[in-house]
Amino acid sequence: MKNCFKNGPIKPEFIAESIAHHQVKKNIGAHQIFLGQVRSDIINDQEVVAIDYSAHEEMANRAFHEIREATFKEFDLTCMHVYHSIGEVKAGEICLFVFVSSKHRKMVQKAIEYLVERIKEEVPVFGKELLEDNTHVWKENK
Amino acid sequence: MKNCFKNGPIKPEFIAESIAHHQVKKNIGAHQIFLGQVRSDIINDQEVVAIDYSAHEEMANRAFHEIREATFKEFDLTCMHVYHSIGEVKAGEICLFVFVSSKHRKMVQKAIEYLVERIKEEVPVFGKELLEDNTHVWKENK
Amino acid sequence: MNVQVNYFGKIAESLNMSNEIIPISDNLMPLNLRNFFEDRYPHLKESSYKIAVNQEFTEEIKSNVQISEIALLPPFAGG
Amino acid sequence: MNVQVNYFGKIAESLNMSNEIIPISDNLMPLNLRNFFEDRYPHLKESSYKIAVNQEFTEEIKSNVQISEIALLPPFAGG
Repeated sequence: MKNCFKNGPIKPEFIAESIAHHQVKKNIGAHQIFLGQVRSDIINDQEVVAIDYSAHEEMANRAFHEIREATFKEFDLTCMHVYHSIGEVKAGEICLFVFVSSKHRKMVQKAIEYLVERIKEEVPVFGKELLEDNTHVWKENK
Repeated sequence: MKNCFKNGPIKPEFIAESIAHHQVKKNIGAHQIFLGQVRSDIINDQEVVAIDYSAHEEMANRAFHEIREATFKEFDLTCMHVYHSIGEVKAGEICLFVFVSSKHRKMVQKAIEYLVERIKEEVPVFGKELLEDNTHVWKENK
Repeated sequence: MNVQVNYFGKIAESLNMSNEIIPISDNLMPLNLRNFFEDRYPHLKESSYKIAVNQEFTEEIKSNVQISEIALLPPFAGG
Repeated sequence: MNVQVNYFGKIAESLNMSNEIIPISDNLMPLNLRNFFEDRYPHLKESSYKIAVNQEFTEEIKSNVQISEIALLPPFAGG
């Protein structure tokens, strides 16, 4: 099973490398990338300074795998990559990187919506929002 | 009027810098990026090796500007960036970079579809597909 | 049998542990797991969580099942 | 008046030039531009293109309009 977790934030340079790797695939016409970034929401009058991510990593990687397989079946894609942070990610940093490629644009747009929706719903990742006064709250996807 | 054209291909490093610039904007929760990549289609039994882009640049920049304004009005976005190549872009290289950011993911997904659709339809950019036998054909968006 | 139970996120925090071994006797089967854990830790009644046995979501275990792990998973927050 | 006309892409290629100055006399107004260009260059009848006057799409010019540019734009291929 592929490990979709990266320790800490996902760096812009890593995203650039991922894009560059696809320039040899000359049947690709369209890429779509979704990035989740940690927001400094105000909770109980305190600013979120970071999210500390944890996960049932084995189950999460299985879920990522199943979602990827289902997406490949549903949409005509050339490539698909998913990375999620584990550990601390500061406000403004990137915690989710979803990347799909296809011959045509319509495919990638539908695929990324489907993928991101299922990731948020089905992957056992937990987020502890660290506040500026050193308290915390647990994040919940709606 | 902002100039949305870049000479030659759009480099992955440029995309990374663009992403990095948004890490100070801590009210952003979601980015969506669309990349158009030159495909080596087979035309008249010949492979496309590059597209040579030209444009009515002033009209095109005006169109980009109008599309950007309309998108900001329609969707609740924090940031929006559009870059298109002018000149030669080889198969596998990137010719269009569309980048939108918002608090929440639903907004960026709808916005990018709207933006890319309008760009393909309304911006006077012309593409000469250069074939491996040194002939060419003119590309047309459908 | 002795079962490895793993707790995550807010649930682990509220229990002040991330895992434990719980003996579950065969004559309890079929066992409603939510009732079982909420009897053991009544404050879990106030919590929202999913239960997975051997990495599959379920609320119940039947007899004669080999259990390598039970996991209590609070609401997901990925992305 | 003398009008700057710009040709692009496939249209420029077929005409073998990317621009020219065309005198358009006032007594032609209102002028259907598509007919005007296809009379001048009959092979344009086979081509698909849009016409822009002063960067606005139109098929016609009326009298008393100051024209800084007419552009013939073949099908778009952006992205």
